[in-house]
Amino acid sequence: MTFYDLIVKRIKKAQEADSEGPVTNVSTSAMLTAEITLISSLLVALIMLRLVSNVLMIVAVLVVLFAAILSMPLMPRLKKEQNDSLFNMTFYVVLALTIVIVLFYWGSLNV
Amino acid sequence: MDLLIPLMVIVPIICALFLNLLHKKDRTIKAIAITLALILPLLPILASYGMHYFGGYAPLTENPTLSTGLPSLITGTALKTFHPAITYSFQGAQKLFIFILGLVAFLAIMVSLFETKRPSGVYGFMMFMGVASLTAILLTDDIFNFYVFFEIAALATVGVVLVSQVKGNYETALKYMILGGIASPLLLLGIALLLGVTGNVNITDIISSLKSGMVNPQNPVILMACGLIVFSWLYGSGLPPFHTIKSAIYSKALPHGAALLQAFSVFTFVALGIIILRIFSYLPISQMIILGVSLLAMILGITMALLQTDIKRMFGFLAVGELGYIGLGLGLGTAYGITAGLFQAVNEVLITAFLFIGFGTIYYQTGESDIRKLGGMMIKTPLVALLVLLAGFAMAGVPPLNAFQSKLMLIQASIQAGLPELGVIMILMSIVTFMTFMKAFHAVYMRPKPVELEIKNEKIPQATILALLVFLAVCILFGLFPHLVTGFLQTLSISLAGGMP
Amino acid sequence: MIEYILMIIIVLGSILALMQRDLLKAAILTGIPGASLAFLYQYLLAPDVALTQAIVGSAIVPVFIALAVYKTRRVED
Amino acid sequence: MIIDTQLASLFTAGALIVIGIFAAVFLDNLIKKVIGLAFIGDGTNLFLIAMGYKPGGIVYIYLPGMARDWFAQNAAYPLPFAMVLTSIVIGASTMAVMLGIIMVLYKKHGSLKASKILGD
Repeated sequence: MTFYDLIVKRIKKAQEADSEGPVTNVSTSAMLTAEITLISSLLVALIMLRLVSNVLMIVAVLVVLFAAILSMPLMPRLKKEQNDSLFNMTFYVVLALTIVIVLFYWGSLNV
Repeated sequence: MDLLIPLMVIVPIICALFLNLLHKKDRTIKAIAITLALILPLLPILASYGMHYFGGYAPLTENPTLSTGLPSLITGTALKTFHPAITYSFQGAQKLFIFILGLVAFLAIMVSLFETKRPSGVYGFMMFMGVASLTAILLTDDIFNFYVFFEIAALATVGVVLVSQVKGNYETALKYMILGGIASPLLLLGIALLLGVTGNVNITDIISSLKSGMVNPQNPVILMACGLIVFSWLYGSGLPPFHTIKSAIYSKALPHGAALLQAFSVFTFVALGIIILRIFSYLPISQMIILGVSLLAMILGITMALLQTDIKRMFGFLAVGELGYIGLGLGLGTAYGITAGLFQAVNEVLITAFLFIGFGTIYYQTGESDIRKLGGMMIKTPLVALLVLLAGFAMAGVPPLNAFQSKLMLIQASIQAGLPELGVIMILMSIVTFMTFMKAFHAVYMRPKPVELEIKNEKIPQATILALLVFLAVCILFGLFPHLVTGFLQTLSISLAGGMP
Repeated sequence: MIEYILMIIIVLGSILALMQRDLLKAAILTGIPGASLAFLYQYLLAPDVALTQAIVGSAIVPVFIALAVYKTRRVED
Repeated sequence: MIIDTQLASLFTAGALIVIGIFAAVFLDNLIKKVIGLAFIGDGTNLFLIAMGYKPGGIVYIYLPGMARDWFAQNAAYPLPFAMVLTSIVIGASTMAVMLGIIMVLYKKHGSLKASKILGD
């Protein structure tokens, strides 16, 4: 079994667990594309850490790469996390508020 | 022609109130609303550049007749440069943005009048009110006035969603209002902190007191204010964590309503982004946060769009994801990057409205927006299918169309700024965007038609096709002659980048 | 001195309003922080705002909420 | 007193905002959520008013017979007060719209629980 089949199998399994409709070719390939896009764009974005330090960049890219491959179907979980329930939304809103304030308060005084 | 500047805000408000009077008379509403809406894009073309001082007067330095006889306590200090009025400034960039807003509003209102069975005055009222508040948001130089119209725009958005009669619209509207109830007082709190430190709400005055050293720019209170304003920027434009609610709002509005609502959020994004850049550009962290949030919006928006099965929700997420391009342009901080970002904003408003109205014909014909239940529409409407395909090409950035020019500029700007990784991500995201579009297009137009799919309305109104053709014409025009647009934006972006070309 | 008492009333009153299980009581209790805010504005040298707040905060807002409660359900489930 | 009036009102405003955010996020009843949102708005208004307050100052009304310089130095700063007037009205109207939507939703679902109505 090749690596590709392995990924597709795991995605199908994750989709069957929580999907409302039947698992089709289109939805599986969409999920696969989303997965690959997410991981690759994250990795490319992490390369920008080179402006801070080269070693940090290499370590971060390797860590994220391994973490992503080990927990492979990321997208179903991410989709479940971004659902439409109000509690989830307000939770992330308050989280974002704290992050933004802390970043501005601490980041501008120390960078 | 200074008088036309306030008229740009007043005319849509008058239109809105007037439409509400003629509630029952369908034909008159149609004729009058279309003529009134036609004024919206015409006004900014006719108006000449300048400043307008609402309920006050020009600064004393520009107003020698008033300043004679005042005590030296006023004329001898910095007070003489302050703006004692609600200042509206109308320059090149505003001219372009208000023209585009007026065009999208005109076409959306025209399509809505022909596509809804019984055109209701309330729907038109909400749309015109939103246009008025967005015009004011783009024009104003006064941050409290900004807040007031920001709230009115949020209420108008809720109104557009409430009258749509799509299933689940009330729930989504209430969620949006609750989140707004948390976020918009925090914007006011940020304004209050700025006011407390600088004693002013006029943006030009705040900047001059920060620059001249009257106020310490590293004051923690100002950092806090910047954080709060950035947070409300996330809410106003639908960046993460607000991307789920914003895309839900688009999907619960009617397609023409959604076309207008996405224009509202793009212009709120641009206006508040410009304010943040103008006031806080001396903080390096503000640009970093703009870049980071834009990247996150792009990644989350576009990957989530791929997974949706509802066309309107899919394009809602795409609209949020495309905001990331504008943010990347603004966050780069160079004049070229900011021009590219603003150009992309103009293109995105046009193209997303084009797509919403184009795919809206499917909703109009079948009353269905789930791609699993759709198919075979190509035979019914080949012309619309072609136009929608062209819209998709425009969104992906295929050469003769407008987004190609702006995305090219964005990638060049990111390479010039020393961050080629951003260019790589932008290209990747363009490809995935196009794939998302093709997924919807294939499912709706090219698949064989499911048996149980009913066609409710055979004929698409001529007005809709006309609107789509106008959008296509503008897209091609801007694609062939990008200098038409960038010429208007250059002054603003050079001043935002700190005077460096 | 009186302004400190008002501030304490505002904070306690808002917490008390949110702790009620009877929503009609909660609606009426919303008026207490509203009215105390109006008095506090008077002490903070803003008489015109105090007038507006007295009308909106102690009359209109509680009545709106009470109307909504009357039209829906009185006891929180 | 240990802390002055201005600082104490700023703290009160902060407490109101925190209470409001807590209610809007964690309480499940929709009416309670709306009351919480109203408290956030009230807290922001109080914050603005406290910004304009001047310890030991006078109300910003120019009466005949006052010296101009003395008035300029002692009057409270009226700009935030004018802003608060607008903000109070905006808050009340937003709340009215929310309560209207809640009434419609109650007719539809027969409940006021956010987890039931506004869930997934």
